[in-house]
Amino acid sequence: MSPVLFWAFTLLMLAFGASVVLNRNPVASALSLVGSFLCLAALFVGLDAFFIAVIQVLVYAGAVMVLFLFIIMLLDLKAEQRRRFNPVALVGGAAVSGAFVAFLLHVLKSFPAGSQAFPNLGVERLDDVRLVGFALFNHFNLPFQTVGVLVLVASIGVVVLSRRELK
Amino acid sequence: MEFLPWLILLSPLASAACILLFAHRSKALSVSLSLAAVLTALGATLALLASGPQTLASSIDWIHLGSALHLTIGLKVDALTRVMLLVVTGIGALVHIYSTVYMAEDEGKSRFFGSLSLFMFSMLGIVLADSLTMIFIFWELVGVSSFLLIGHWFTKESAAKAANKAFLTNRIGDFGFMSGILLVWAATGAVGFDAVQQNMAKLTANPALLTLAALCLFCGAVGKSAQVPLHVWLPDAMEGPTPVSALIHAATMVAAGVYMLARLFFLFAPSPDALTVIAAIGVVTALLAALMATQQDDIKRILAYSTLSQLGFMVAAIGCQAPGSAMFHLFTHAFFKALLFLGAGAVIHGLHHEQDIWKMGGLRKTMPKTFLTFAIGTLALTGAPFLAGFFSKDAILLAAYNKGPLFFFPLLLSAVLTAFYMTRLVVVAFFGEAYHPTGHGHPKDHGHDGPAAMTVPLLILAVLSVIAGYGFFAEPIFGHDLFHTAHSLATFSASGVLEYVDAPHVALVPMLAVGAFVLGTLGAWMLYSGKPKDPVRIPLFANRFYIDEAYAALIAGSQEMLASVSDWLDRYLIDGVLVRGIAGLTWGTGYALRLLQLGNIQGYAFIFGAGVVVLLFLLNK
Amino acid sequence: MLTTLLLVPIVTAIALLLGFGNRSWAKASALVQLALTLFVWSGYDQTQGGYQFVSSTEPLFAGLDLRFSLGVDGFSLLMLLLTGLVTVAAVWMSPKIEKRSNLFDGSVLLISAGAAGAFLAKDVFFMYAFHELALIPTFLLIGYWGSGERQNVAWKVTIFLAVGSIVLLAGLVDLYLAIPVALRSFDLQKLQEVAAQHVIPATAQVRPWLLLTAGFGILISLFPFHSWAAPAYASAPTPVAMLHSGVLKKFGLYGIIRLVVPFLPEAFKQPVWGNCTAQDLLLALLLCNILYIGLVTIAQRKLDYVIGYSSVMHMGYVFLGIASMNLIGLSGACLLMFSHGLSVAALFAVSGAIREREGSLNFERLGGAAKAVPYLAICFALATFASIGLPGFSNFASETLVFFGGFQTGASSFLKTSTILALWGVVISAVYMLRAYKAVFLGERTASAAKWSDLDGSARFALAALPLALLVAGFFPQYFLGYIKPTLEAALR
Amino acid sequence: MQTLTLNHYLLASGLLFSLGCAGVMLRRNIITIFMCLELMLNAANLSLVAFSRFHVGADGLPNYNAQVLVFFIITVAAAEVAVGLAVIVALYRARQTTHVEDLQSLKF
Repeated sequence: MSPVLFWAFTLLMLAFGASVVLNRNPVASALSLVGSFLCLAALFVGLDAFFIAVIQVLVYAGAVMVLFLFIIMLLDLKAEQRRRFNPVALVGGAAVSGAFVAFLLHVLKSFPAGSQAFPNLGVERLDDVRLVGFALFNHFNLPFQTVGVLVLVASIGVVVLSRRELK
Repeated sequence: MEFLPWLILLSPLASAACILLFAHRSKALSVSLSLAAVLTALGATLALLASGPQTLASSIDWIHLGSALHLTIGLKVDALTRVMLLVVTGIGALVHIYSTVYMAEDEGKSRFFGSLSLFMFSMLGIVLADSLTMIFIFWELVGVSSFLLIGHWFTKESAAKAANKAFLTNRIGDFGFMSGILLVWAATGAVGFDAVQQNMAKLTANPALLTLAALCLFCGAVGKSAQVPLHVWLPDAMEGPTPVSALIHAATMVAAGVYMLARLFFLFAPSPDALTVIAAIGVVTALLAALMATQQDDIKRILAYSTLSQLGFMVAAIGCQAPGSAMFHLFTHAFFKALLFLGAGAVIHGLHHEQDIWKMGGLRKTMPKTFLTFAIGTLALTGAPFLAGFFSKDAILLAAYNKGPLFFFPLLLSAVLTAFYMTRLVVVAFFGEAYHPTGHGHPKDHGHDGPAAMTVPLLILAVLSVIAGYGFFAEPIFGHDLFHTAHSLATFSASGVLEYVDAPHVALVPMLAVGAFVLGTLGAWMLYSGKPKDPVRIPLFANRFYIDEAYAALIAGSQEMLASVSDWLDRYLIDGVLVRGIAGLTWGTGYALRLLQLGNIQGYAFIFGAGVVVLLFLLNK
Repeated sequence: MLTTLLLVPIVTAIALLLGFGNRSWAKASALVQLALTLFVWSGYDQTQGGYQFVSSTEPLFAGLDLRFSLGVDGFSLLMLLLTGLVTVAAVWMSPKIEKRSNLFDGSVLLISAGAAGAFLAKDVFFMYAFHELALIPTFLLIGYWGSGERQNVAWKVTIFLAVGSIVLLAGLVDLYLAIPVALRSFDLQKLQEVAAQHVIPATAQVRPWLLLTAGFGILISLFPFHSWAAPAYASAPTPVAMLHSGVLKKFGLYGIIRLVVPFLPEAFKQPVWGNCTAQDLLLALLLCNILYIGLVTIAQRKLDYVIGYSSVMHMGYVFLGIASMNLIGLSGACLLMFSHGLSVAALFAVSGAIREREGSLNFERLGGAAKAVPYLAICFALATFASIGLPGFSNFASETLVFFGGFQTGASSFLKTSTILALWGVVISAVYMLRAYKAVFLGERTASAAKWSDLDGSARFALAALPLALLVAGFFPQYFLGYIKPTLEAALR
Repeated sequence: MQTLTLNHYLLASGLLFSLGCAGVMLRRNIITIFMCLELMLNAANLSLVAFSRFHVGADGLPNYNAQVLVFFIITVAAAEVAVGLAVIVALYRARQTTHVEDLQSLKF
């Protein structure tokens, strides 16, 4: 994947991320989130992780964001009116994320492996889905089953939580 | 013959136990039980005396812990024990007979006779004891029985308080006694009298320890025989019924201290300064008590102080290295003092519990028998020539004269005072006209002699107090050597053996004694005959030198203050600081940590983030 | 035989807790326990000494010589006799309970079973476990049926004793680890042999000594840790006060004599702080116990507080006996544990009875009770004279032994002076006990005292058994010392 | 534009993560916070995939363990969103607000 594409998608992703954070209107931020997911999927494709890219688009952009939008519609949220913001939280939050970024740069500078280019693959056509499936159902079969159970539990939880008490 | 001492000791115990366990419901049974016990004891003593002067000894194990400690309950009968046995059982029997009448209508009668038997048991235990620990055991038992007997009418607040005071003062004396025993045992490794006497060398090697141990043991005697520092309990002990005062606070119990000093004289003899301390305390007690007695109005209190003073004489005699004369004086004093007390009891019984001498008067006519015996007792006590008191007091004055003027003259002065206050009592109570409460009109029915059971003991005691001083009577009981020692000084020779050397006979001393008697009697006669009211008031003596108040303020007050300070300390310092402090600490930390629950989600997120950052920073450093 | 002795109270307690039966069950179980104890007492062969009637299971955990084994030797037999006597008196003297009286009796029996178990156990683990069993019902009983501000007293007692048990556990573990691996065992008999070989070097003995003394000290209300004792006994219902002050407190001393004395004898000489040796520290603490708490007792104005503080004060004497570390002192300490248990139990029984009749125990409202309740007055008088060390009672015999122990040749000068100071404590105890006796029983009778009913029926014999036992032990201490001697000689080897 | 290295992707993922983190800490609407949370999760996925592609095994294939982990993350994220939103709905129905500062009931 050419560096130009990488930078384009990365900047686009960060822009969408920033708009999620800064946007007043929840629907707008939800949609910009979708945008950032799609750019991310593109990056995955750049990294030859096609199955994950598709899953990303399918699950995240498709299911999760839909759920978000559905909830936003259900709760009929208006754009937030300006509340007095308390400066301490602002400074605190900015400081912590700034610290993360500074730390990240510091680490990357001294990370030897980071500066090597990606080794190219031994095989030119990568049937990615079969390989992921193979790894998933052989080495990670137990975690796979537990995740299945987790999802079941989550759905039951959701049903219980959102049941309206029968007055 | 071996069983006799055990019989003497155990019969009163048996009667006390029976009364306590099941006889206390029927009064007659308990009276007869305790009377039988004391009579068997008297019989056994007489049998023992008749059997001649050999010493008996037998003991059973009490605590036996290998070689380290061997405490026994053992009985030892020698000349000294014989004297005391006669005194204790003799007077005990007379008092028992006397109190059958005196306590006739008292509802706590069975309890009274129970504690009387208990007292007899413990007193006989002291007399027969053969080791320091055994004498200590019965020392405390005597303390308890005097507590029970003084506090017999416990519903009276003053009686209960007096009983407590008596027990506690004795207890302070016992504290000294026990420390003395521990010191002696630590040094000599033995507790029996003979065993200690054998390894006296270990004690005499270290004179400072010897003096300390001797003075500690003397502490016990001070407590029990009510010498100066610890004398405050005896006058208050008069709260008890009169037979009790006669038996315990005149003849036997208070004499236990003197008997113990005489028994342990081999311990005191080698340390001269212990003896001087003992003599000094004896003299001070004698003088002080005599002074106090001159101003008392209650008949029993006068006799109580007179007992104190006579005890001072005996302790002074011991201090002047004349244990024999101390025992001789104890022997005679027991009889006439018991007589005086019982006489006083008869007077009180006759006048329906009237104890103030100024409210008596002219009893000579209404109570002839009591007056006669009382007069004999007074003469014997004040040292009238040819009566018992004269001989024994003369021996003590001789020993004191030998010791030094500082001891002789105070004793002589107290002899004068003794004559003075006793004659004052007799004159005011028995002579003059009958007391008119309103000054005119018919005097209330003025006393009558008690029934036979009261007057017979008085007569017997009167006879005894006349003849007790003479050799023909004392010798068979004393055994020749003891009577001889009654008039001699004991010195502790270098070879560690006690010798009795005849005190240098100075003709001056008996004459001075007679002079003292005459001076005191005439002085009191002139001053008091025919006076309705006490002509001379000396508040200092009347209030007993304010010693009681000083003690109350000093000891009781400081103890209360100390107690409340420590209670405050315990409640606020230890309980407050230590316990509440730690509890408070935990509560405080809990409170501080609670502040972490900010409530808003951002706060939590921030804390997570900050935590991660700090962690990263620390890990990466 | 011993398992039945242990099971009887436990089974009855559980039955009662579940609601079956009534107080007569509790009385029956107490009597059976006492009868069995007397049977074992007579069956015990005194000359042979050592552990008899031993019964034990296989080691419960691999690698640890830890078994559920019961066994009894002279010393624990004496303590069992004490437990039996006090339990009988406690059950008979417990007040009428309206609501849930089964729960009350069941918990009382549990306390007694815990104490009996602690003395029966031949295994350190179960000795400790049974003691803990006895502590749990105490909280319930004081909290629910106590008097005065019982809730926070119940909390205070439980926290104090829990902390004490924890410190004690730390000490036990420390001691267990100090023993070389090959010789390690939980069995008391084996431990006795191991201790005789003095396996722990002197310097290494100081820490376990401090921990164990602190742990046991808290359970026994040694000086700095004493503030839980008096309020607990004062506001506890009668049987709990009797069992706790009379029997459970002796577990701490039993533990010290079983573990600290044989294993850590040199620790007493080791310097603990500057040049003050451990013995000096212990002596200083117990002197505070005797003199300081003695003074505090004088200041008390309520009967149950006086008795509570006096039981704290008498612990000083037992510690003095232990601190002297010789046969005389120790046998004095053991006998004093037995006699103090009985005398303090009798005192609490009478004070509980008076509280049941009068409602309050402070001296202003009482007076002249001897006329109204003569039997109680006699029992209280006997117990009072026993506790102030009157000859004829075994308290005096044991205190004499303790004082002689303190003065044995070779005793350090501080030990001698502290013995003399402790001797002064006898005077202090006479002061406050007689003051209490006078305030409650002598003097004019208060109006309310007139309508009291005296003790009657079988309770008379249950209560009278305590002073009677004191008298028997007082007249014939040698018989009881014979039981204790082999244990102590083994401990001092 | 030099050739792509691992650092690039890690940088992108780091930035996205801190962006999400800032969002969580700054915004006061629960839904938005929730979205930023998803952002942070995706940043993690990115770095995982980058590493999976970076570690090429002997057989020339990327190391698929990381990708399987990403797969699990996505499933868990999905379950989490579902339950989270249910909670938010219940919360809204109870308090009629999604504003974080109104929900202070756990305050000390």
